[in-house]
Amino acid sequence: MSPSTRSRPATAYRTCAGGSRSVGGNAWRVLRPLLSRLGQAGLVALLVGCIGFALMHALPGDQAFRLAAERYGPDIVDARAAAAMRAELGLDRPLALQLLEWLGRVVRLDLGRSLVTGEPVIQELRVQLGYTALLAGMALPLSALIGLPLGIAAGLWRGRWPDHAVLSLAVLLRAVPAYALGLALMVLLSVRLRWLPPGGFEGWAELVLPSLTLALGLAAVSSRVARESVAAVAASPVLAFARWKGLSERDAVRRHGLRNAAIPVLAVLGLQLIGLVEGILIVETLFGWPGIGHALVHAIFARDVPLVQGTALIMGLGVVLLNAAVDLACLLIDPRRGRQAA
Amino acid sequence: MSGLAFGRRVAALPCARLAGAGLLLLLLGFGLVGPWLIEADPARQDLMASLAPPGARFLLGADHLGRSMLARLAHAVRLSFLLSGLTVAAAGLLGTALGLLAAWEGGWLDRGLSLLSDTVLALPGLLLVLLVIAFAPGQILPLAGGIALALWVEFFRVTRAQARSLLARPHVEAARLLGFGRAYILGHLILPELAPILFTLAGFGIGGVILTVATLSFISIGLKPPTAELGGMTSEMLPYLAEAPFQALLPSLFVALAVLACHLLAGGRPR
Amino acid sequence: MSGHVRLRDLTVQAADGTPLVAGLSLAAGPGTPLVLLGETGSGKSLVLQAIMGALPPHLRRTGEVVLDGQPLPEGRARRGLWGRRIALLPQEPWLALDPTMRALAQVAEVYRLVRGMPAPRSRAEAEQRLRDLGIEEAARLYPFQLSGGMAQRLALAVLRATDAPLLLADEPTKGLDAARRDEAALRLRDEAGRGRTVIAVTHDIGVARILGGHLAVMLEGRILEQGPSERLLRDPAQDYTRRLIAAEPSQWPTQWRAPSIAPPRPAGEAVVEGRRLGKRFQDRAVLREVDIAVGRGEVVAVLGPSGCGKTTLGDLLLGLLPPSQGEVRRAAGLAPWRFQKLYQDPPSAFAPHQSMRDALRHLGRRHGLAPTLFEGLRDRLRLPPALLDRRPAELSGGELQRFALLRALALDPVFLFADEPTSRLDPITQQEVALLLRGLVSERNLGLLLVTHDAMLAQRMADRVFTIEAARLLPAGRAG
Amino acid sequence: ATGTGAGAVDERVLRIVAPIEIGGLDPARSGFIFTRMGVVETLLAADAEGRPVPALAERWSVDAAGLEWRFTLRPGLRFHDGSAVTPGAAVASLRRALADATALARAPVATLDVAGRDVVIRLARPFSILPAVLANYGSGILAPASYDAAGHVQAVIGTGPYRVLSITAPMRLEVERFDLWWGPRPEISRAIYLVAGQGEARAAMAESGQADLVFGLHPATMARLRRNPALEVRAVAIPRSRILKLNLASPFFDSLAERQALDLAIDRQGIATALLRNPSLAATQLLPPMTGDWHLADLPPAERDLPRARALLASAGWTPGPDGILRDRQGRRFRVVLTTYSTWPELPAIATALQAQFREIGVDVDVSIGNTSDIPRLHRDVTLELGLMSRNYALVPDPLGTILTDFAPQGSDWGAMHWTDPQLAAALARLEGATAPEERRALTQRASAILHEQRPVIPIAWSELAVAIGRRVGHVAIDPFETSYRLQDMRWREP
Ligand SMILES: Nc1ncnc2c1ncn2[C@@H]1O[C@H](COP(=O)(O)OP(=O)(O)OP(=O)(O)O)[C@@H](O)[C@H]1O
Ligand SMILES: Nc1ncnc2c1ncn2[C@@H]1O[C@H](COP(=O)(O)OP(=O)(O)OP(=O)(O)O)[C@@H](O)[C@H]1O
Ligand SMILES: [Mg+2]
Ligand SMILES: [Mg+2]
Repeated sequence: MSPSTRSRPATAYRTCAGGSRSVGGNAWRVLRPLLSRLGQAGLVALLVGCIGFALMHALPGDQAFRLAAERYGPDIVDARAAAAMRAELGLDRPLALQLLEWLGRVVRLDLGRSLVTGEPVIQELRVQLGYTALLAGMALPLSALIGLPLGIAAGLWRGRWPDHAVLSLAVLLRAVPAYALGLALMVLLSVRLRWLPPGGFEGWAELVLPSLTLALGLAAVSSRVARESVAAVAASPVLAFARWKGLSERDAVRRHGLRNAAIPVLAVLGLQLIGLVEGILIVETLFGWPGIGHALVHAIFARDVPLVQGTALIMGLGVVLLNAAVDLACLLIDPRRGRQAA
Repeated sequence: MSGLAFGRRVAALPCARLAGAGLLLLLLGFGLVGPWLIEADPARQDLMASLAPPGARFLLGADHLGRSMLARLAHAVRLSFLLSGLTVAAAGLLGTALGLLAAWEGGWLDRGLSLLSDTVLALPGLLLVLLVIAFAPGQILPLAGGIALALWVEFFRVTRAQARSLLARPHVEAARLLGFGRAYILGHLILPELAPILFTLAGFGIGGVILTVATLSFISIGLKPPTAELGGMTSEMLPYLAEAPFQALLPSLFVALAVLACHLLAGGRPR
Repeated sequence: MSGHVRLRDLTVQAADGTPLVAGLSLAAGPGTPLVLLGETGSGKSLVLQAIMGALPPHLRRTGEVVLDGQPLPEGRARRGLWGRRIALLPQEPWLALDPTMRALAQVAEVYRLVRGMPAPRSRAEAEQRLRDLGIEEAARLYPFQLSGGMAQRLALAVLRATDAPLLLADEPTKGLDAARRDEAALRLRDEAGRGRTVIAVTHDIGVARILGGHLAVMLEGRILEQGPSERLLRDPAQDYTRRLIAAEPSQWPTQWRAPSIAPPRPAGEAVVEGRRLGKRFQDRAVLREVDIAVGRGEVVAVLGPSGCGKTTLGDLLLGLLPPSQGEVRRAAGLAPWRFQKLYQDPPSAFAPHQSMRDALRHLGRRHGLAPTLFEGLRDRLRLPPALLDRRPAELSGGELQRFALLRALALDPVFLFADEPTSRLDPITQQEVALLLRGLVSERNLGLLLVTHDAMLAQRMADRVFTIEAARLLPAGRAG
Repeated sequence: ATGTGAGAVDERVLRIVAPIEIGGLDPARSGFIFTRMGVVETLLAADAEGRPVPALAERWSVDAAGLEWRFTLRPGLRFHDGSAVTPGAAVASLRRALADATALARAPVATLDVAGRDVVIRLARPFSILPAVLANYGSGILAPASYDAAGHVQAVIGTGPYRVLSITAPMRLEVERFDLWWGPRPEISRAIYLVAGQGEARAAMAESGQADLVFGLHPATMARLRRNPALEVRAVAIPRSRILKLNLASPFFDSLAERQALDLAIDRQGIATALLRNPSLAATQLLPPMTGDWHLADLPPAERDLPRARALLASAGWTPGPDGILRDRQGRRFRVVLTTYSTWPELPAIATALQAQFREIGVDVDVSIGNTSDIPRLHRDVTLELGLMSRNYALVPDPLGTILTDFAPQGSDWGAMHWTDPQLAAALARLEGATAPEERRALTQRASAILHEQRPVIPIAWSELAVAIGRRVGHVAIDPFETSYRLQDMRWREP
């Protein structure tokens, strides 16, 4: 009996014989946190937008110069171009006024226009976030497909060669920066084997390399987390009892191991998804993918405040909703959660 | 995250931990003693010896500017460990402390801190790093500070979630009844339970910070030249991967060793 | 495939070489259940785990386990027998049940995956098993929604679902009230009657009686005596066995004090008092309008079926739960730590990574207590010093319960809420602990709130006895 | 020879990969992409030597005073939306260019008018390089329908041989042949411009055969690509130089001796060999040989000479301190900040090399890698000490356009700082109006000589544009002025 599992919360077996929860209660159990999350999402998004604004203005360097450099390119930018930018965009107006303006527009669901390209921020985000979502949406399942089976294998055969092999692989993948990994894949799969195009975004084939690059980095972490939690569950009395029942190792793991192991994995994966942004930046730059990570870096460098604010706002919403989704998933897997939350 | 109650690992072979500790010591030794032993100046260039292969003059070869890789690596290991150690320590302490506070106090403080952490998560990490770096561009402390500012959230969230379920456990209730105070409960009952997962996070963190610096150098926000630092070297040497794969991969190898060492060390826990 | 099992010279040693089970030889066959009775910590659970081949990895086993004439294979090979030829009911079912799976599915999967029945039939069979044990309403519940007794029965249902000829059951009736306990024991006897071999560990002489068959009494890792149950219980050869039987609550000397038809209030000054207490969880009222007071130097017992709110009442009085209505008052001028609790589930009340020595040392330091105080209490509770360096997972349930008591008593409590304090103890220890508690009540003028399933125990120990019925606290006499 | 029979649709798509992103639709901003891809045209274009040639305007003339310029549009020109190209539309586009930060905005334009089929530009003073300025992408002509009510460019409707199929800024532009174009029908029917910011990624795209043309190869990958039989690698000299900008008002660089000492401390051969992989790129002077008259033919190569450098510094009052760093008489250390940026990936490496080389003569350099705009900003704030930059001298395909601004008497963001030379000012002023080739040549050489002697900026290395060309495509001509990829002239090769 592992010390970890011996003591469950005192509430663990406290229900009266008749104390079953109604179905309506179940729906509420799911709905209520969702609703409060929604409110929280709005708050975080606004806060992030405002902080983004403040940070952008706190950064040293002249906004007009930065904008001009991004807009006109390095060969043209000069004090004249900067002065023109300043006048055109009204960058001299009081900051409070600029922020208030932004807030006023946000209420009307208008995120303003990019100071660099002049396109509406919403439109830029729609394209770029869309591409990034595509990338992340492909990378995550891919990483789960790679990382989880490896982690599970390592956890089940802990201390033996699959464990060591997976650890080495994970460490290797975690020690190489995303761009080096991407390049290696590019050289191997595109240049040597000619299986996949190395860049661009014409079709699904182009999606494979960048998402694989991302996925491998993610899989490194998720395989470790999966390994730890599978190892813990494998040693828990729950799995022991499942074996004693006569379930085959496969059935025991499938029916009792995975779900229990999934709870911490999910929680960590949710966190990881958020941290994905950094990897996305690199991968997008490397593979010429027109996504938000890349655009955001440019926007920050160029002091394109509305674009940064808009991105931060959308990402704020995204983070909270993502947290909510992870919570919901945990809730569905782990029935104890609903009771604790209530 | 009561499921993470399972998250405490089963015992691994103690020899793995020994190996991890040994490896870490070796690396630290290289970083601490290396710069003294190796007389070569890590900034000294010989453009005619650009990318010289390993040999008598350059034991580990030369980089694109004809600088000794050995000398640079020794300095880089020291600096990178300092940087990532500093960053992870700062982020870990702050995140853990705030996580414990939020879990203990609950209520408004908890909600406020959670809101803050969500906000930081949602803010582009780069923005924070840039902001702090702006105070002293190219220097190590602000860089560490900037990364820590984004990194603490991870520790906070894990600590808070874990501590919350731990605090709800009967043995904590029992400890309170027995008259133990907050310091004892957090220090003796909660932290030891959290330690393995925090160490795992820190292990990832050490490597992660170096990678972050590499990423930052990739977009030209790094330590100023000619500083030798593993992350910066990794991205600096990238264009020469095909020509001089050995020198180009060396910094990554050191990062890999560091990450491996941390994992081996954090991975096993004595029973 | 008949399930004849024989142990020859079974020995289990701790990592440091301490023998935990020493040279045990036993045999059991179909039809006659084998019951292991004995002191807590005498190695009963370890014997079952050894037969199963499921000892903790750092314990060493020697000796032979023979099933149907063939030595049981070692290690992985034994996997194939689990659920098919041997099945084990673990001592802590609520830790063993999958927290993320509904009760019915946990039983049905045995039929489906082990016995290969189609899904609808598996479900039907599983429902039948739950009905057999009177927990059909729990089919759709998750383990955390079950009370201790229900979890116990669910695990029992799983055990019965396997068609293994050899059933090992570790305290199958713990946490059940008298009627349920007898019923569960009867079911187990029926299994033996159907030609299975049943080996059961119990502390309850009553259960041993119902199971009948063969009885082995264990003490300190050895078999003290064994023989047909009926004979052994009627006419034990060993003094220890005799004492064990005599220590059953029903056999206790009639009274230490005459139980009155409970007056609502204590005779003396109340140390804790709840007035018009009510407690609701979500939309359900668990307690309503409860008036209770525990005086110095008296024992108040609360009885009631599992899940009726006994633990909740105690927690309210201790301030561990906020009341929904009413108020709790404590006698003035007392340090908060002089109000103590003994937990129903002792393993959960200790920090899993702390050895007992550390736990006690820290407590002593916190309150400036002398080590001799602990030593005295340890002797009184018969806890050998060797146990001090173990962590909770390495102690038997009874040993832990006594450490919990030691810890509480060291703080010189004025009020103690003892939640099923004796359900994990063998009768002798049970009696000793009861006597000790009773003694302390008068010696230190302690107020004791005793929660139990065991009406007999309550009758023997308490000054006033109450039951909880329909969320109200009623004097036991009137509750009938 | 066309790859397919008449009438059959050619499915082949030409892929061009380059590092520069598409910043938006406005020709003043990302116009270079649209002119390079043959979407947007200008009134005049430039040939391989940078001389003006007809484009939308079939001919042009200037009055004797050099003030009134007339450009006659070709007949029957069509925009991509089918509408006719009128002089009015051209003037409207030029007016917008005039109002934005374009090259045209720097020309002394007084009025812009329409006269029949002509566009008439009146100048305030003679400006001989107006045709070159009009060939700059910022002066591209867009259809009136390109603009929305607020004046934002909402679609790029040009006149060129290719029209836009789709744009996914900042990474991709797809064009297809425009059948109503005035020139001969191009063979390539579709082309894609794809951005890959990372040099190694671009190389991989060339090697994998995904790209037909890859621009901006990293020097380190060129040797490898050259060995690849499926690729042709061409390096074309371009009018771009990596230079050090000095604040001549600062005590460190106010004397010529100091500037010469720095110059002598630079190991240009080493930099060009190790970092640029082409020793001939070591700069002997500001402008490279391909700029014609701007290049001084018989200058000796710049040799590194540390003893002389030290001697010069000593003569300027700098003596080495105990730490090897120079100090002047007031005891001030010779420590300067070198500001550069990473838009060109070689700049930080060159800066690091310079840092080590200057250290050898006792100059302590602190390298600060920032944004492109830092140099003009620090110039304005007068806090710049040293700036390492890459300067394009042919944005307007005549270097004079850039030299005029960079070395104007009051100094300039990308040129001299706190430096004026009356002789240079006079030469440049005369060049602005001069039209006779002999006179222009003499003045140009004179200006270059002054820049070389006075070193208001120190040249480090010239540049080349390295292109990898895939097997499928032929008739590729690389324009050193980068005004156009000349897609319309390319041909598919028979497989
Ligand atoms: N934290 C809680 N949240 C919701 N319901 C609870 C909680 N704690 C207890 N309950 C409910 O209160 C009822 C009484 O629980 P309690 O633990 O007091 O029962 P008990 O009488 O001690 O039962 P047992 O004999 O099984 O220990 C249970 O039916 C349970 O459903
Ligand atoms: N994992 C372990 N490591 C070391 N000692 C152990 C371990 N598990 C049990 N023990 C010790 O072995 C002895 C026998 O334990 P066991 O659990 O078999 O007792 P038991 O007879 O079942 O007692 P109870 O009736 O209290 O459950 C106890 O003294 C206990 O402390
Ligand atoms: Mg036991
Ligand atoms: Mg209870």
